Amino acid sequence: MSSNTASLLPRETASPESKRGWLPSWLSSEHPFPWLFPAAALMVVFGIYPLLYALTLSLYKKNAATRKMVFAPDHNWTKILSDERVWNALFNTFLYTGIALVFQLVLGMLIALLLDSDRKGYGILRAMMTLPLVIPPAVTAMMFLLMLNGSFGVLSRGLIAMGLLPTGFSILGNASTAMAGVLLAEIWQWTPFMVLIMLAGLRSLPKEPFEAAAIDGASGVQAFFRLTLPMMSKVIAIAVLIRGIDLFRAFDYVKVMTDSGPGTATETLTSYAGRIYFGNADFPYASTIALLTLIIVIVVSSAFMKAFKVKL
Amino acid sequence: MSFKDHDKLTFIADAARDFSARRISKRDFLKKMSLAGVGFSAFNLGLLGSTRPSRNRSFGIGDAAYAQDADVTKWLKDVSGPFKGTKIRYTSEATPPTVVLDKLKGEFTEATGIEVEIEIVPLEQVLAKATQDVQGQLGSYDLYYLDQSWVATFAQDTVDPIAYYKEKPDLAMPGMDWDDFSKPLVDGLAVYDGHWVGIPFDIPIMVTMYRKDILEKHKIAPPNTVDEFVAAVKMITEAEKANGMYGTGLQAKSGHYSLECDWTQVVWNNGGSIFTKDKKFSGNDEAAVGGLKIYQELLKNAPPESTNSTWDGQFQMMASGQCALVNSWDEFFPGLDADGSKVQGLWECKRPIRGASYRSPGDAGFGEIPNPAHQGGSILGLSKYSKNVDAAWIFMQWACSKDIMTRCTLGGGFAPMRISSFNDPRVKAKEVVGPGTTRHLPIVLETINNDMASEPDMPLWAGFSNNEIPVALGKLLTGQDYGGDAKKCMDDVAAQIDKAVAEAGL
Amino acid sequence: MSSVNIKNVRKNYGNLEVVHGINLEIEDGAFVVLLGPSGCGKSTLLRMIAGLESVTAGDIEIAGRRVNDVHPKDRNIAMVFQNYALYAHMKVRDNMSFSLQLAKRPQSEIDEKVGWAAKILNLEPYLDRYPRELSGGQRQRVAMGRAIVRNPAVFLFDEPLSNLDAKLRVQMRTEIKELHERLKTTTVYVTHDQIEAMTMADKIVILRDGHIEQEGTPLDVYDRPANLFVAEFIGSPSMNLLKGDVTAHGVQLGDGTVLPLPAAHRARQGQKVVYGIRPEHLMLGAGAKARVNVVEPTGPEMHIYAELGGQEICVVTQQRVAPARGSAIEVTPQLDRVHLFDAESGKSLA
Amino acid sequence: MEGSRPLRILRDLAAITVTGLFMFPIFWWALTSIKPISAVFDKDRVNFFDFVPTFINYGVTLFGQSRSQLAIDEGLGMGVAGADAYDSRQSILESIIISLGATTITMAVSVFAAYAISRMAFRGRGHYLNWVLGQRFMPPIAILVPLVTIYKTAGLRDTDNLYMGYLGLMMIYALMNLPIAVLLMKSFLDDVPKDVDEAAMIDGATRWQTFRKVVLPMVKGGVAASAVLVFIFSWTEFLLSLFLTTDIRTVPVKIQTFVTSTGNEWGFIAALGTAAIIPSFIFILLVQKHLVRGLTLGSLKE
Repeated sequence: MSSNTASLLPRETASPESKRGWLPSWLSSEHPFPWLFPAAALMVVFGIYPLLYALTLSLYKKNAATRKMVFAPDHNWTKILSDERVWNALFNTFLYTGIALVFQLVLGMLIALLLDSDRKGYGILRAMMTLPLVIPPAVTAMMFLLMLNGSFGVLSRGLIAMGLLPTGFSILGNASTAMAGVLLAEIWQWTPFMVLIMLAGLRSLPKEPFEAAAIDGASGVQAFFRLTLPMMSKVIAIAVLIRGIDLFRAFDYVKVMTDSGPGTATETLTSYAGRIYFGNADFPYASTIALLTLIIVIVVSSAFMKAFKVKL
Repeated sequence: MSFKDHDKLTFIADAARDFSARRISKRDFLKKMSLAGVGFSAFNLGLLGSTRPSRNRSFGIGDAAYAQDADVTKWLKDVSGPFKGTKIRYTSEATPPTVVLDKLKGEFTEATGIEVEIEIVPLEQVLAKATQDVQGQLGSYDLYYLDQSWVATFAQDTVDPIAYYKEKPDLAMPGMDWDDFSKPLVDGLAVYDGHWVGIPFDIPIMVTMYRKDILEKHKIAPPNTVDEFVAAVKMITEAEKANGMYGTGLQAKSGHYSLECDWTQVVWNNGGSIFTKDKKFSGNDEAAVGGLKIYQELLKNAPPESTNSTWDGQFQMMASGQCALVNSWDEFFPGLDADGSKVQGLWECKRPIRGASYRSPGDAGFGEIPNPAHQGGSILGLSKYSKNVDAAWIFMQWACSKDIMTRCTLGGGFAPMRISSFNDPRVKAKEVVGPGTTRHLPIVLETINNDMASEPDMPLWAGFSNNEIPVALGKLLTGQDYGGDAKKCMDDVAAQIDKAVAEAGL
Repeated sequence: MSSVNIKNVRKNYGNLEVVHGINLEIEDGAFVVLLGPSGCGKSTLLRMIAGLESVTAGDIEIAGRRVNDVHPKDRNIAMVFQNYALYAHMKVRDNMSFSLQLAKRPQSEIDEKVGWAAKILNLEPYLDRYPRELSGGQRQRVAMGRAIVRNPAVFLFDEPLSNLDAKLRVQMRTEIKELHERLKTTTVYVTHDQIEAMTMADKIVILRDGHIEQEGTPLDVYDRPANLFVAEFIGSPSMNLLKGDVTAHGVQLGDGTVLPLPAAHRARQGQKVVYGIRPEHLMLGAGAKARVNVVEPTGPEMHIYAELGGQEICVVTQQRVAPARGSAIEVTPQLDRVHLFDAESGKSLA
Repeated sequence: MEGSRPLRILRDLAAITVTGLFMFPIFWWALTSIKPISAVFDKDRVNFFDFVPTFINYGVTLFGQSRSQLAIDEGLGMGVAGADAYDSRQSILESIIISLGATTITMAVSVFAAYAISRMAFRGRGHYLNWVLGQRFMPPIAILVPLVTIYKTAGLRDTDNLYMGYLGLMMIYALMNLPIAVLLMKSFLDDVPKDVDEAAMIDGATRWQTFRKVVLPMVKGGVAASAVLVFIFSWTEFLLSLFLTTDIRTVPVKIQTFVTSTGNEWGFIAALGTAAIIPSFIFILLVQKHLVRGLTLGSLKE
């Protein structure tokens, strides 16, 4: 009983005996304020303030020649609606997020099931599985850029040798395959993260239902779909949420591997914002696109949390 | 150059070559040099006195060659008094001179007590960081490394070095010899709106490079014109297909400045220009579209990876023997000649291929100069927002001085800015096959003096050349859009650019 | 003086009131058990005494001092939790001396107190172990040791034995009682186990739905339950409760069976009542007829479950009888042991 | 439920194969780092082991040797000669300082916040948690422009003060990692029964003493696991580090230095990239058990 009801201390906890009676009660360690304040301050100063700054920036129009900024609140936001590249980027972002999520989720679950064993050696395999996580994404991107090189890359050459691709075919230099190439790096790097989350979930499942099911004659597959999946649903929902948010903002892979290209075939919202930022130096418009990304992330993930009753 | 001068240089070069090949002794070499009227400072002799024979074989220059000239050191010590302990910064692309300068800067710090931080990042990031700095007038950087395509953009943010040189005689470096900078280079690169935005620092320029052996094998003469080039490329692709070799290799990475460079060159070579004199985009006129069509043709005769390659990929194609004919940056040359290279000594270079005719600069807009040799030069500009203007100014003069520029060239084998560097005996001495070779430099100098082209000088150009143009080209070349129709692609670009130019009120 | 006074205490969670104005006086040195089914508010009440829950209304006084707004650490109490709440990262010794260390007592005193507690609780061999290296009973003792070293004004126990097995529970029960005998510290003990309550308490307080149903000595509440709830809750097997109407001859059940009533009672004729008689107070022999359902031998006694007047009853006897299922027996209540409750209010009519 | 022996062997094989597949890019990268560049860019074949290994890339990036000198000694080398701008030791040091600092700050603020969220009932608890998670919604590129300006004004740029530059980067990493750290720590803290806090408080501890002497030691493993994740995310971050610093160069930014105008220094990229795996991986090995446990993010409990 006591573990469910939040324990609430008396509001005026500054007891007569308290040696620090002179401190306002909200500064005593019994009050949540001092505990929450440092993180809150960090968020306000380094998160919310720059965000408001960016919001202000998005209300200005920059003259590309003179660099003068003029207050024109509707300029960028209307421009965004009529900018075909934004719509293309939005589509690509959802495509990228969706495909990567599905692969990472399914692969992550399968690999977690495979590696979830207490037998000797599996600990080492699990540790090795986490290796991709520690490589900077910008370096991973370079790595795959080289491996996917149609002329010299080991992966491309492998596919060519298997007859799956024509000689010299450039996966990243082709509008129809570039997205797959970028996704490969993304999936390679972050599937292990899913594996970790899934393993954590699997390891905390109670044993009894599975024993009962085995006695009832359920096959491994049935047990997976009837027991494991439903019991893991919360873990999966949180994993999808966290990964989905990150995927939606993914930047490094697209930037380094294809730089949104070929053409705009792999252009996502953040990479488009990056192009406007790096290339055209139109900071207000770049901010606007980045803020649009933020708004979509908020809307989609709130809807997701409602729909799947994700509680943190 | 008079015959006598030319003779003298040949004499010096021959002597140097003999010396580095150990055919003559150091004493004999010095004797010949003094005959030729070349004085060596004690420091410079270091490079000849290397204890390791292999060092001469490989680079012809040892670490001792980096030692500072005594006069320069004295000047540095004299002027830097008030600035001791300050730190100046700039951000730069990892170009050969920058990388070498990053090593040499220690000498400067030792003499002046002024620290120098060179932040090396890829080109577009240099642009973004510099832009951010000038937009907020932050003064984080004391110098700007400016690519030729951004010179106009940053013209309002830098101090005119010529003016400043006169304005501050007490800080003026003796022997700067401003006339030593090649005139076309200064015009095409450093000058905007009648004044110097900065000092020329680096000049990669497009030359035509070819595999001597392959061309000989197929009995093709090195091409002089676009038509010859295209024909040779096609022929080689056909003939060498089985050996995994293509006629050419391109830097056609979508959305990247490298693709834009390739494109401007084909447009110019076909008699087109990017802007007309009434400041309208003309990349979609007949001449320009014709040029683009030639490029589409070339792409068919290049490794497919070309569409995902920047200059890095293009260089690897050349170095690995994947292509035989390239119209691209002279900077690749020393690398091709490096030890361990599969193609060491096999590449030759010549002045860039020419189109039938070129649009006159008067008919093009925004100071654009259509010509056969696209240049990708850069300048060092002195920031107006710097808090250490004078310390930075001392460094900038030093970095662009005759001695340093020459030594930068020696360290990397790329083209120098100064005529005197081209003619420096140490540079001449390296005109042999090997890493850091300078054997292409005579061609480069000729190209600079005769063929140099220049992209439009306009504030919006950095954006167009990094985003709108190469992205649309990428769509076209990789089949994402336009169905292979070059005209359609360029009409699209024209609409975007004309709108942006109008919006900016240019 | 370390009495505990609870005056009209209420507890709300939002709009939900879970404790409805409880008044309770706990004398110095008493062992009071708060007993009731889960959800009756007994734990909440205990936690309010401890200061772990705020008091919505009313006052709590410890040793005459109002402690509503006093931090738990300043109430001079000690508490033993259901799942021990040991500090897993500390050795037994440190678990026990933690409070003294916090109070910055001299090391000699700490050692002395811990040694004393360990001796009392038979924990001396385990002082340098970690809680995870101990059995359940040992952990329980550590939790108690932690409580007693401080010599607090009041001990609070929150169902401390419910995680132990049956045998250990009996043993620990005795130990706690002994401890109390020795220390004479005022103790408030929460449990839902009536045996625990009966065996240990000086005073039992029976709670239901945030109200006190009855308080008194164990035998008091056993022999004189104030109402139906208490009657049913206390005792095992629980009291037989038979619905019927009061007639001149006694209480008439649904099927016409009449059970005799003692001479003195407060019931009116015709009143609907519940007739209560504990199983051990039903005698086998001539009387009301009942039909046997099940017979459970427990060893010392036999539990006979049978049907009387359409209602199930239980008879406990020490006679070794084992009537067959379906056979008839006759039972007679001991008249002086009969309880009578109003069927509507559940109040005792005895 | 391990199944029969052939099934077990099949499973072992599958597990090894899958792990091997995921290891392959790293293996390839490590192999690339000891290949002469001509073996990396071989137009005729994919070169697995047929090359003379060279350690020039490590010599230059990790031991500060001069490439020209090494090239001479080994008879190898291409491209630009003579520079030691590729010495990456300083960057590794800077990366370690920043990642450790960021981890410390992140863990400090998030453990406090998570403790309050886990233990105290206060109004707006849900909102607070949402705000924390919300920090992860923000695309770094959205706050890049403002941050550069704000940092300049606040003196958090390394161009003004090197130490403040370090601090600035640590703070933004702390913000970036706050959501994951708070969620993880909340999950670990929720695992510690509240009774323990209560017992401590009755034992005479204040909230602070309860936290520091009782609860915190009990979630040490959780703190370590969360800290490792935070360290990794800080160690691998690129975009913010690129724009917020000038003199300081973290490893991912340093690797960008190897993208030059005459070609990428693939050997150096591979060498530094390979070497950069090591510190984080050591940490991962140390806390692996807690890591697997911790990533349930409290979601299984209720």
